[in-house]
Amino acid sequence: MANNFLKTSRLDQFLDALRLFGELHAPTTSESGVHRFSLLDDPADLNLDYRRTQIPPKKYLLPFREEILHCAGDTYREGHCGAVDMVLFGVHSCDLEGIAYLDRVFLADPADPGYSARRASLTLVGVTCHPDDFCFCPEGTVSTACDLFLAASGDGFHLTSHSVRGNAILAAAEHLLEEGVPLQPATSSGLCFPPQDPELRFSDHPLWEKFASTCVSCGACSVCCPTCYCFDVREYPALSGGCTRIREWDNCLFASHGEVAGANFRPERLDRLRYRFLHKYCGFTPLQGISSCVGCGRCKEVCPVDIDLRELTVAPKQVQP
Amino acid sequence: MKQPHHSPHVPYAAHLVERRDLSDDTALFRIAPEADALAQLSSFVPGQFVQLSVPGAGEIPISPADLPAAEGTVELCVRRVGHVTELLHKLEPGAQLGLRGPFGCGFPLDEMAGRPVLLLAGGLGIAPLRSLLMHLLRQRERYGDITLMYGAKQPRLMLFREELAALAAAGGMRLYLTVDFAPEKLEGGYSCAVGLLPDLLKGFRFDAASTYAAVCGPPPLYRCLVADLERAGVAAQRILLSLERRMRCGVGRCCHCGIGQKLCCVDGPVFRASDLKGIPEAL
Amino acid sequence: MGSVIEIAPLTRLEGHGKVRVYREGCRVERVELQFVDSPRLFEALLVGKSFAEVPEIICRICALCSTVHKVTALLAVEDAFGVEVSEVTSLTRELMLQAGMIQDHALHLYCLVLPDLLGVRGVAELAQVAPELLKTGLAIKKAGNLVLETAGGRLIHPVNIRLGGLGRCLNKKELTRLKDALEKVLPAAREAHRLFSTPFPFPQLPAPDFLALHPSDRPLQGQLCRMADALTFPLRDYRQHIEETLLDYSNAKLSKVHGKEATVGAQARLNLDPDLEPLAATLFADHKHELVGKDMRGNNLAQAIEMCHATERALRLVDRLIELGPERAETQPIAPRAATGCAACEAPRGTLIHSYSFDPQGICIAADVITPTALNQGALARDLLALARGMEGEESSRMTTALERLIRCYDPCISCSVHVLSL
Amino acid sequence: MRPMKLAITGLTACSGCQLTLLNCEDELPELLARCELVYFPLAESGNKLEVQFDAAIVEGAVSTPKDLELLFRLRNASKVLVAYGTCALFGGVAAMNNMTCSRHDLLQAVFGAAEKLPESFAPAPLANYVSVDAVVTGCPPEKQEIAELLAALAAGTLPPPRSYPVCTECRSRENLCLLLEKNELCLGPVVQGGCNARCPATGIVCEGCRGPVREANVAQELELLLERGFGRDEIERRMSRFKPEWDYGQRH
Ligand SMILES: Cc1cc2nc3c(=O)[nH]c(=O)nc-3n(C[C@H](O)[C@H](O)[C@H](O)COP(=O)(O)OP(=O)(O)OC[C@H]3O[C@@H](n4cnc5c(N)ncnc54)[C@H](O)[C@@H]3O)c2cc1C
Ligand code: SF4
Ligand code: SF4
Ligand code: SF4
Repeated sequence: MANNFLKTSRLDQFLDALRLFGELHAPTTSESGVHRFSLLDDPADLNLDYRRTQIPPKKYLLPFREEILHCAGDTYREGHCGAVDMVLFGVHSCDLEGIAYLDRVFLADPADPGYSARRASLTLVGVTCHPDDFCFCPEGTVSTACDLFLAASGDGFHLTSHSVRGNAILAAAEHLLEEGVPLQPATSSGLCFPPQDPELRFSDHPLWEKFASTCVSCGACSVCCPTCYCFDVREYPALSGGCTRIREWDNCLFASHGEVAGANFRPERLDRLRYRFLHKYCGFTPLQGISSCVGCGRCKEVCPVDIDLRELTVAPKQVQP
Repeated sequence: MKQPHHSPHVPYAAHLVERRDLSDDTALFRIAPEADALAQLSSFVPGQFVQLSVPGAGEIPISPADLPAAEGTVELCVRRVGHVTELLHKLEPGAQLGLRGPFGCGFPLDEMAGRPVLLLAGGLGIAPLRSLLMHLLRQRERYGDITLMYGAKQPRLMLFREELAALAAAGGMRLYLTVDFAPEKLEGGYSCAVGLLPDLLKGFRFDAASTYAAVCGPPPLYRCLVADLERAGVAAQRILLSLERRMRCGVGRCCHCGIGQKLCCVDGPVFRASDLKGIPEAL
Repeated sequence: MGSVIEIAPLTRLEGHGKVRVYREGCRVERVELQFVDSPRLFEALLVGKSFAEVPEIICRICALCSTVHKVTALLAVEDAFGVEVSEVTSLTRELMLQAGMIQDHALHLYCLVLPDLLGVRGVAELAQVAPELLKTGLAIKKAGNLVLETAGGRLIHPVNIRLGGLGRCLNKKELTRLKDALEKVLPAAREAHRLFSTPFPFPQLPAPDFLALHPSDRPLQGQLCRMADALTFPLRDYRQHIEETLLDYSNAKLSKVHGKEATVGAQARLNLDPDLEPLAATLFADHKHELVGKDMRGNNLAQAIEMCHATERALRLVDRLIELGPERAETQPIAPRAATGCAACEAPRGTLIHSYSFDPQGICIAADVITPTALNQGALARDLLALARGMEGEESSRMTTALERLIRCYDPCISCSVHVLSL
Repeated sequence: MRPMKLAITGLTACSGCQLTLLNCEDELPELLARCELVYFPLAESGNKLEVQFDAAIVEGAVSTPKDLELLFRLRNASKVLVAYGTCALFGGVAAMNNMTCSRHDLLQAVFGAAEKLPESFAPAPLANYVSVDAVVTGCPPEKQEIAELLAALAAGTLPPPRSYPVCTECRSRENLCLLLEKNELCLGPVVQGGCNARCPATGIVCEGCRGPVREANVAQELELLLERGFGRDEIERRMSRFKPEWDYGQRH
C-alpha cells in the first residue's frame, strides 16, 4: 500500500506541493476575527482549527456579484468568468457536500458557463472538522466529494484521494508521506438533514407566525448558506454606450423575490418562509425530494433573531388558546 | 436543436422589424432574430416562452404570440408595465434586441390531436393563445372543434379584434367575445357579450369529456375557470393553464418562479390543472 | 440715480451666495455679500445628542470640508474628555487632512478657478478647450480622494476615523497603493504653480491681517492661534478674541478678531507658517515676492504650492505608517464627564474651530463652530468693496467678472459658514 | 446622439451629493461629452433655468421658500426629476429634530435674538412637494450609483432598483457582525444596501445613511436593540439621524 500519512510537522511543505496545482486558498482569520477562506500567502495565516467560515466556499464558484454579460454596440458577450487554477484547502465535509449540491444545479444541462469554468479549475482538499453546538451533522461524517481528503489522526493526517487530481497530488507529495495505520472507512457521506414532507410548511406550528414576525429579512441566512444559490439579474447601461448584466445573490425572504409587475406571488413574509422551507428541505425540480441542508449550522449562527427552520419539523405543539 | 458552443446566458442578436400598437399600453413587436436563434426557434411549441433582452434595461420572459420562424420573425405582444417593457415600448424599428429560447414546456399538441380545443383568454392572455390558435388552424384537420372565448375589460382593450373576427368568419373556429363593461359602442359588426369570461362558459355546450381547455389570463381568472371547467366535466388533466411568474434565468436556476416544488420556467409555463392540485399558491 | 449690480447665484463655489454692488452714478457706495444657504442649524441640532454622535453629525455640515470637520470635532470631544490617541491614529488623521488639502485644492484650482483663467464657463467647456489640463487636475484630485477613501472608509463624510482611534488600521498593501498613487501625481502637483502664478489682472487690494494656527508638532492641528502682527492667543480663549455679529442681509455671521477682518487660508498659512516640505519650500522661495505680505490675489498660487506640500507630506506620513506597521486597532475607552473641549484645524480654506460642552452623561449642551469662511467673510467683503471702487467707471460686466474671480480666490464654502452660533 | 440637458443643484444640503458627481473622475470626461450642464452652479457659470431639461438632479431637503421656488421651477422644466441623496429623499440630517422640536426654536437657538430670523420651515423630502421620478440614496451617495443613473438616463431608462439591506452585503463581505458579535448599535438590518456595507467593513456600525430598506422590520430591530441594552431614546436618536419619521411598530 502506498504511503498516505502526512505528519503535521510537514504540513507547510505539503501546502507548497499543493501550490503546484493552483493558487492556494485556505481557512484564515481576518483582521476583525472572522473566519473565511482566503488566499494563503503565508502558511502562518492558516487556521485549520475553525468551526465554519462566515461565507462558504460557494463564493469561489458563484461570486456574490458577477458580470455575466457585456453588451457593446449591438451584441451581448459573455462576461469574463475569472477562472484560475485554484486549490481550496481545508474544506469541511459539510461544505464539500454543499459544493456537490451546487454542482448538481449548475453543471446540469445546459451547464452554467461561469460556474463550470471555475469549478473545472478548482481542486478541493477536505479536512476533518470538529462540530460545535451549531452543527448538526452526524458525528464523523466524511465527504468524498473532493479530490483529496485529510482525515486528522494522531500527529498527522490520513490522505485519501477521490479523483485523478487527488492522485496527482499524492504523487507530487510522495516524498512527504509515510505509511500510516489504515483508516476506518468513512462512516457516511451526504446531506445531513433528511428531506421533509412538503405539507409541513402548512402546519399550524406556532413557530411559523413567530418567525414571520421576527425575521428582519437581513438576508444573512441565505448569504451564508453553502447551498443557497438564488440569484437576481440586473442590467446597467454604461455611459460610454452598451451595458452590463450582472448576477447577484438573492434571498427568497425578500419581498421582491416573488414579485411580478402588478402582483406578488409570496406577498407575506410567512409565504416566503414557507418557500424557503420548501426549497431547502424538500427541493425543487429536478432535485425534488432532496434536502439541500448540509448541517453546517451557519444559518442558525448568523441569524440575529435565532430563527432555525428545522425546529418546525418537530411535532406541532398545540397553540394555546 | 442544440447549439453546442453558445452559452446559455448569451442572447442571440435580434432586431425590431415592426411594431403595431394594439391598445394604449400594449403593442405587437415583430422581431427578426439572427439565423442561429431562428434555428433554435424551429422547435417552438405554442405556450413556450422566450427571454427577450432590451439592451440597457434587461431581460424578460415573453410568450410568442405567433408561430415564430415562419417568416424569419417572431411576434411578441407586450404590455408596458415596468422597467424593461417601458424601454421596449420606446424603441423604433431597427433597434437591437436579444433573444434566448424557446424555454419551458408548451401545450401538449400531440395529445390534443383529434380532440376539440377550447381556448379561454383573459386580457393579455390572448398572446400565447394566439400562437396556439395559429397552430391549430394551420393544422386544422388534426384537431376537433376549435373555440376561442376571449374576455377583455373594455372593447378598446380587446386585442387582435379584427384579426380574430376574420379568422372566425373564415370558418375554422368559433369565437366568443366578452367585455367587463362597454362604455363605448362596439364597432366592427361582430357580436360581443358584456360580462365575465366564466359567464360565457356557463351557457356553452360542448363535449366536455374529450375537450382540451387552454387557459391564459390574469391570476384571479384561473381559480374560477378551473372550477367551472371541472364542473362542466373537463378532466383536470385536460385543463391546461399558462402561468406567469417572476423569472430571471429561464433555465431553472434563479429560483424565483417556484410553484410548489415545480419551477414555472422548466416544468411550465403550461401546467395541467391536475398537476397544480394541492399547491395553494399556484393559482 | 442709484443702481445695483447683482451677481446671483455665485457660481463655481460651494453653497448659495450673492453679491450686490450699490452704486450712485458710477460711484460705488457699498458692496453687500450675502450667504443665503438654507440654514441647517447644526449647532442647535447637536444639543441633546450624545458626544459620540457629535462628530458623525457635524461632518455633514459641508461635504467639501467633511474630513476636517470630522477631525476637528473628534479632537474637540477628545479634548473635553482628556483622551489621548495612538500615534498611528494621529498620523492617519493627519494623512486625511493632507489628502483633503490635495483633493480640495485640486478641485478648486482645476475645476473652478481654471475656467476663469481660460475664459470659459466651467468644467464642461474646459473639457473641450483644455482636456489635458483638466485631466491632470482630476488625476491629482483622484489621488487625494483615493487616500481619503482608503483611510476614511468613505470619501465624503469619512467613517473610519472615530473617537479614540480608528475603525481599522490601513495595511501595508493599502498604504503601498496610496504611496504609488501619490508618487504618480507629485510631478503634476509640483508643476501646478505655473498655471496659477499669472498675476490677477485687477487692482491691488488692502493688505490682509493673516490668521492661522501656530505650528505644532501635529501639522494642521493646533491649540494656538496666531495673527500676523504677532498676536498669539490660546485657542481655549477664542471667544474673547473673536467676536461675531449678525448681519441682517446674510445667513452667516460676521467674525472679527480684535476688531480686525482676519484673513485665513493658504495665503495666510504660507505667510505665517512656511514649514514646508522640500519641493514646496523651493517653490515658495521662488514665488516669495508674490506671496509674502501680499493680498488675497495670490491665494490660488498659495493653494498650488500647498497642494505640492500636502502631497509630499502625505507621502512622508504613508512611509511612517508603513514603518510603524498596523497596530491592533485599540480605541481608547471614553469616560464622559461634564466638560468643554475645543480644537482647531487648518481646513483647505483656513482655520476651523469647534467647541463643545457636555453634561456629566456626555450629552452635548452647547456647540460652537467657527468656520474659515465665516472668518474670511469680513475681509472678503472689504476686498470686494475695494475692488469695486478700484474699478469705478469700468464696464459693469468687467466688474462682475473681477468680483467673482476675487471671491474664487477666497475659495469660500458657504454651507459651512451659515452655521455660527451663540449659546 | 443629442446631449442630455441637465440641471444639477442643491437645496438645504451640504453639497456632498453634487460633489460625489464631481468625484467621478474617471467617468467625468464621458459624462461631460454626453450631457449639457445647463444649470450647475457648483461647477459652472452662466447658468440658465429657462430651458426644458431632460433631467433635474436635486440634492437636499426643502426648508425655505427659496428652496421651494427653485424646486417648482425645476419640476416644471424637467422631464425627469431625481431626488439625489438622503436629504432629498428623507430629509436627512437637517431634518433629524423635526419630530422633537420646532423649527422656530432651533432658529432662535442659532440666530439668537436677531431682528429677523431667516425664513425656514421643517426640512422635508422633495416628494412632499413634487412628484419624483427617480431616486439615488446615500449620505453621500455612492459614486457608482450616480454614474449608473446618468448612464441609464442617457439610455432612456432608469437603473434597476436594489432592495436588500446593508446586512446582505455586509455578510457577503465577511465583515464581523457588529450587532451580534460586538453588541453595537448597528442599523444594518433595516437600512437600504448598495453601499457594499462601507461602514461595517471598516469596523464602524451602520448609521443608516441610506434610509430604510423596502421591507424594514423596524419593530424587530427596535426589540433587538432594546434587548441588547440600548435605551429607547438613544435608539430613536440614532434612527432619526437621516430620516426623522419611523414607524416603530412596522414589521413588514
Ligand atoms: C412565461 C411568461 C410569459 C409571458 N408572456 C408575456 C407576454 O406575452 N406579454 C406580456 O406583455 N407579458 C408577458 N409576461 C409578463 C412579462 O414578463 C412581464 O410583464 C415583464 O417581465 C415585466 O417586466 P418589466 O421590467 O417591464 O416590469 P417590472 O415590474 O419593472 O419588472 C422588473 C423585473 O421584474 C421581473 N418581472 C416583473 N414582472 C414579471 C412577470 N410578470 N414575469 C416575469 N418576470 C417579471 C422582470 O424580470 C423585470 O426585469 C410573461 C411572463 C412569463 C413568466
Ligand atoms: S440551511 Fe443552514 S445549516 Fe443548512 S446548509 Fe444552509 S446554512 Fe447550513
Ligand atoms: S438570518 Fe434570520 S432574520 Fe435574517 S433573513 Fe434569515 S431568517 Fe430572517
Ligand atoms: S453602512 Fe450604513 S451608514 Fe455606512 S454607508 Fe452604508 S448605509 Fe451608510
